[in-house]
Amino acid sequence: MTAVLAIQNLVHRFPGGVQAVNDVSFAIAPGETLGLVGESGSGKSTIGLLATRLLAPTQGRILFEGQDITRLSAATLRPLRARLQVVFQDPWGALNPRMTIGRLLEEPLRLHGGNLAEARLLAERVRLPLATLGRYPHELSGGQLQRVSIARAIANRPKLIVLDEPTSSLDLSVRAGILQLLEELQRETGVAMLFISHDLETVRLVSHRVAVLYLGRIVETGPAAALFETPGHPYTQTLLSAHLPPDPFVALRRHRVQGEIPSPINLPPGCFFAGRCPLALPACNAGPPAMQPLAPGQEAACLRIADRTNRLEPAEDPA
Amino acid sequence: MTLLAVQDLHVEFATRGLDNRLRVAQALNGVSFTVAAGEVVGLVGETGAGKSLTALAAMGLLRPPARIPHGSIRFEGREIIGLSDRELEKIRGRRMAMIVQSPLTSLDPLKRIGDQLVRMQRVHDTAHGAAARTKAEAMLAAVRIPDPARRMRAWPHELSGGMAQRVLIAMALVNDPALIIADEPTTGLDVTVQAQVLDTLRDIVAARNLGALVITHDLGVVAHYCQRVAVMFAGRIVEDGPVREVFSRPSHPYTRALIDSTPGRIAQLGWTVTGGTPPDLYDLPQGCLYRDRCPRAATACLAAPPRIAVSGTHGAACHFAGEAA
Amino acid sequence: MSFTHVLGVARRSPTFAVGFGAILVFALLAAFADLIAPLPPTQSFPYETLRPPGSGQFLLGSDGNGMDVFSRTIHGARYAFGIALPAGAIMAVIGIPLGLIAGWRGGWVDEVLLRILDVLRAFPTIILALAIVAATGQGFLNVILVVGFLDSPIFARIVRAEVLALRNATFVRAAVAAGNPEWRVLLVHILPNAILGATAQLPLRMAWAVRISATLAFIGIGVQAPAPEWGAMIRQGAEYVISGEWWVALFPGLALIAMVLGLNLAGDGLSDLLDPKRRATGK
Amino acid sequence: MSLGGFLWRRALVALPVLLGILFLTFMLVRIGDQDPVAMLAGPMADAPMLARIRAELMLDQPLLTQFWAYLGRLVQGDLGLSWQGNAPVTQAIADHLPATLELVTLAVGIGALVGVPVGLRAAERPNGWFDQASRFGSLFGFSLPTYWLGLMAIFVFFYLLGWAPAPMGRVSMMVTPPEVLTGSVLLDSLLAGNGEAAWSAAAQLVLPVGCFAIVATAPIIKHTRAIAIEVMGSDYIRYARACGFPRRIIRRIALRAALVPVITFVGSEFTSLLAAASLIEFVFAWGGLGHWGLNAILLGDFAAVQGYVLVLAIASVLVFALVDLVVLLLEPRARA
Repeated sequence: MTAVLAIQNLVHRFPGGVQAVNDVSFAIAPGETLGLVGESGSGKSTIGLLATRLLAPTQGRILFEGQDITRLSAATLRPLRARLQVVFQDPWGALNPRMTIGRLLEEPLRLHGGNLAEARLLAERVRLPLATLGRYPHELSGGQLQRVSIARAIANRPKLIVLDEPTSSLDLSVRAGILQLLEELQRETGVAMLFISHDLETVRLVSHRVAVLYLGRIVETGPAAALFETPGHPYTQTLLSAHLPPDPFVALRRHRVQGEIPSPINLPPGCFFAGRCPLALPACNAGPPAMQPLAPGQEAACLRIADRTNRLEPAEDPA
Repeated sequence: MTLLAVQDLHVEFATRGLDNRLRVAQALNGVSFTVAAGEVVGLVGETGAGKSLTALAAMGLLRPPARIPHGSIRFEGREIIGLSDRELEKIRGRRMAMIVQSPLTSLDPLKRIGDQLVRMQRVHDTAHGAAARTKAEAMLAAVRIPDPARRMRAWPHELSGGMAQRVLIAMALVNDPALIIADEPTTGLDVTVQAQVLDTLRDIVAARNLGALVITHDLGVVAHYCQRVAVMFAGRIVEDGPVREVFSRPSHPYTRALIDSTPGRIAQLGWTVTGGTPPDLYDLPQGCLYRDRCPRAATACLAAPPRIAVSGTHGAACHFAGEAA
Repeated sequence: MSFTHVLGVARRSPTFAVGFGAILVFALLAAFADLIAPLPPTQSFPYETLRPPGSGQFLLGSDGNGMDVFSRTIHGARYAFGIALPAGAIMAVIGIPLGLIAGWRGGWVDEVLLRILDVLRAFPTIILALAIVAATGQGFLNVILVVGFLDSPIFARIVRAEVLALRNATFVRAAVAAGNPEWRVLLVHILPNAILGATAQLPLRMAWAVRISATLAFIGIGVQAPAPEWGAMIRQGAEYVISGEWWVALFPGLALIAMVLGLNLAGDGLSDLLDPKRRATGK
Repeated sequence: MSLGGFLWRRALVALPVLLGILFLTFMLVRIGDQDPVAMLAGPMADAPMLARIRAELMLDQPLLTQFWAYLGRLVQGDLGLSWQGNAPVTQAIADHLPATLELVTLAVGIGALVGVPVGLRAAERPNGWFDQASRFGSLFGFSLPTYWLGLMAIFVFFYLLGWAPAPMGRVSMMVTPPEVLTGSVLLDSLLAGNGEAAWSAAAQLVLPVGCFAIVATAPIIKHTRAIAIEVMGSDYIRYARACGFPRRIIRRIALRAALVPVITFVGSEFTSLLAAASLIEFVFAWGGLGHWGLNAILLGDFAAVQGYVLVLAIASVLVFALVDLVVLLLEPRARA
């Protein structure tokens, strides 16, 4: 079966020399959710924009349902957009403040020849009170607004939805409702999802597979369970160990990796993490490390994996 | 020793709409808690629950149209409400210091880091000249800023977010305060940096026997860095107690919902929580404010619930708090 | 919109209320000038020149030609609106599309606009207006066109700034992602949101237009003397100031100030009313 | 960035703008219906004489050729001949510029000295009574036509009260003017120790400077207020409050932060007042550059108009460069 979305050797440079995306490849199968995890500057949002061709990449290829959309014009892309959808992080900013909710829901139907009457069904599908249809965005809560965005995204039965931090600006209890809705929609329609987030727990909950980004490069991919249980790349290990589980009875196991993410200008030739990595070898600075298999479906870009010396020693939680 | 004691604090905002009608938002509706020396208390809740407002009130930083119709805030035994600006200025930054959420924009952009730390001491008359510089540099070292001598001469715009947050911690500590109020201290930071900054803060608070009030929406921060927690909902504290007790035996349905909304719990228990909108602060209902969303709501909830003790140090404002969950 | 709303607006922005009121008064004066003015504005009483205010039929005195200053001042409002409305329309008609395209597309349109603005910044508009009107002829229509065209790039810059701010707004991105064609993104999503901030600037630009056309007339280019234009009337009155006949220049000046101030107050108040930050704090 | 590099880059940016302005003016004065040849030659001239003058002025050549020739002479410092008094334009500019600079510098100086503190004070309590009053005052000042204000001042202070001297020129005709050094009569008289002339020059300055300063103050108040309100609402001011800094220190922090944008604005104010000076000079028969330029425009004095506009443009370029230089010194972020 062809992948819904295939990204091949994608590179994106912003004017001014910031290399946001650095030779990234991945594919998403129908009905699958791929989680894309990274901290600031990892290029995860840029990948979201590139995947939906809201941005044109510097190099590489983007295939949507087998069709190369890397260089398609805006006009040629437009009919495809019915099936290639996106939901953004900021629900307050993602909806035109001068349109009513009803009109906002009708818009995707209008654009792709749908039946405008379906707007009500959409509202019901995302559990939006029908009374909100006549209101304006500023009259709704963040959770409701995000439901509107999701309803707009599913209006034309998409094959892929890119979700760029869809729950990051929502409160915890509201967040759960949105995640639940997304899971239901995927179960019902088999839509594939690219779930972009910095929140490890959420990604773990919703994703089938996960890719970890560091400074625009994928350092590790694998099935969600395996990647979270036995992370291979020292950066993934660091990231997971820095996470604070919301449970005081789970002991923290800290890897004391120092420093912060360097600026994505003038990146070194080798492994980007080598500068902070306690396990770095001289060879790490030679060139970009190749992906090494760890377990079925799991691989990481670290030289230390070859002889299985990639485990960071955990420092016990001092408290 | 109790440093900060907030008792039945109310805060309201009076505003006028385009229709010229006066509307009053009841933002805090009877908040009570204490912070003692040597303990880190977490104040947790969702947007609009009144966490930051509580911190501002404690610092004496509320400005019109916010006003305090009722309540008491005692710091080191002294009533804060009603103090003149001049008296408050002697407390703020000196005995009670704040760490804010946006470190990069909070530092004076036109002054070097070292000079800002020195100014902080000079204004509060704790140290001057060379002594202040020495102390400033020592503080930068204490918050684990590498090469503090060089950082003294850095401009704020040259710092990363994590570095700037450490500088803010140094600013807060440089006058040896008794209480630290940290308002979402790591919200803007990356996961790996957040952990480093929180570790630093906790170590210093412990080493100096300070009291700390940490305001956060992140249950992970509460779980691992606080000893006690107060959960806020719609301007009230609905549950408070030692962190481990509250997490193991949440006694207010809202606390339970919060904990059950974390992805880890969802993975274990499935989808148990449906979110809802918080009550309208302009038109608060009588009785329990969580009633509309509560799975256990009953007629009793039409009356405002008192704080019911679950254990000696743990209590919840729910009529059913005493019963087994 | 009810009476309480009107009161609310007035309370929130007294500046807007006062300014709007002043404009309204002038609009009425302009509309019913023939009814309100006791005498035709250009009727000359050769034996009754330079009469002080209150003498006979001249409520505010008469000028050097024996014309009624009061009637002429009232009729001046027609010239003020005669410049403000068409010049404002020209600014909007040229400035809005220009600003939209420059802000959205960038490219050469934006480059040209920016260079024009550079030139305007280094080349004071008043001198430019003077030079152009002096060179191209002095009719009122010409003044309107020159003022309108000269200010269009400035209005376009205001629209452009709003569009630039919106261009990367999430909802615009979402509109593209939803499959909106470009024209629809611009007209349905950007324009309605960009226009609001620009609207508040329109009265300010109109105030500028009224001022500059009066200045031109004062200098002696543009509207010429017997016409009841405030600037031209001040010019007439200028020579009498040192001989003590103050009223010829005073009253048209006051009218000019009131009109320009009204527009400025309205614009200033409007930008306050439309400022989302102020709205959010409810102050 | 080095100072030299900075100035070099400024010049590179300014050059096309200056060229554009020159070209625009050049075309503008030539599309008019005024015929300079007839004006120069006088009513007695016959056809061959007119033709000769036309050829001399290159007016029979295509416009672009004329412009090119003009640029060629410009590079050598020759701005052509003004036919108001048949003097070289460069000489006329040198004669008239100091009077205008004196007026504008004093007006902007007073405007800044009054406007900045008022704007800062207004921003301290937005919508308080002082803010409302100063806001109305500044909008009022915005709406005042300078020339009318000048006329009314003349009526009140010269005609009615007799306090001010006759509004004719920069020094009373009854006193011997000092030798020209700086071009400012006041400074020159003081330098020459000529008390009488200095007193007269100062008296002549009061009304035009006063009127001009009112007009200059208004926008400075408005912008300072807006800048200061933004600064006062900034995170670092809020943080300074949380640090327990007293008002005096918070005010100092805010002042420093507001300084850069305020200076930038005052700079732009200077350049626009340089042009607006022509009106006030007109009313007070000041005889400065503005007055001279205005006459040049009215008379269709090609070379003079071009020279006038060039001076204004160069002044604005210089002022903006100066402002940027000051910003560079004050603002650590700009130095990065």
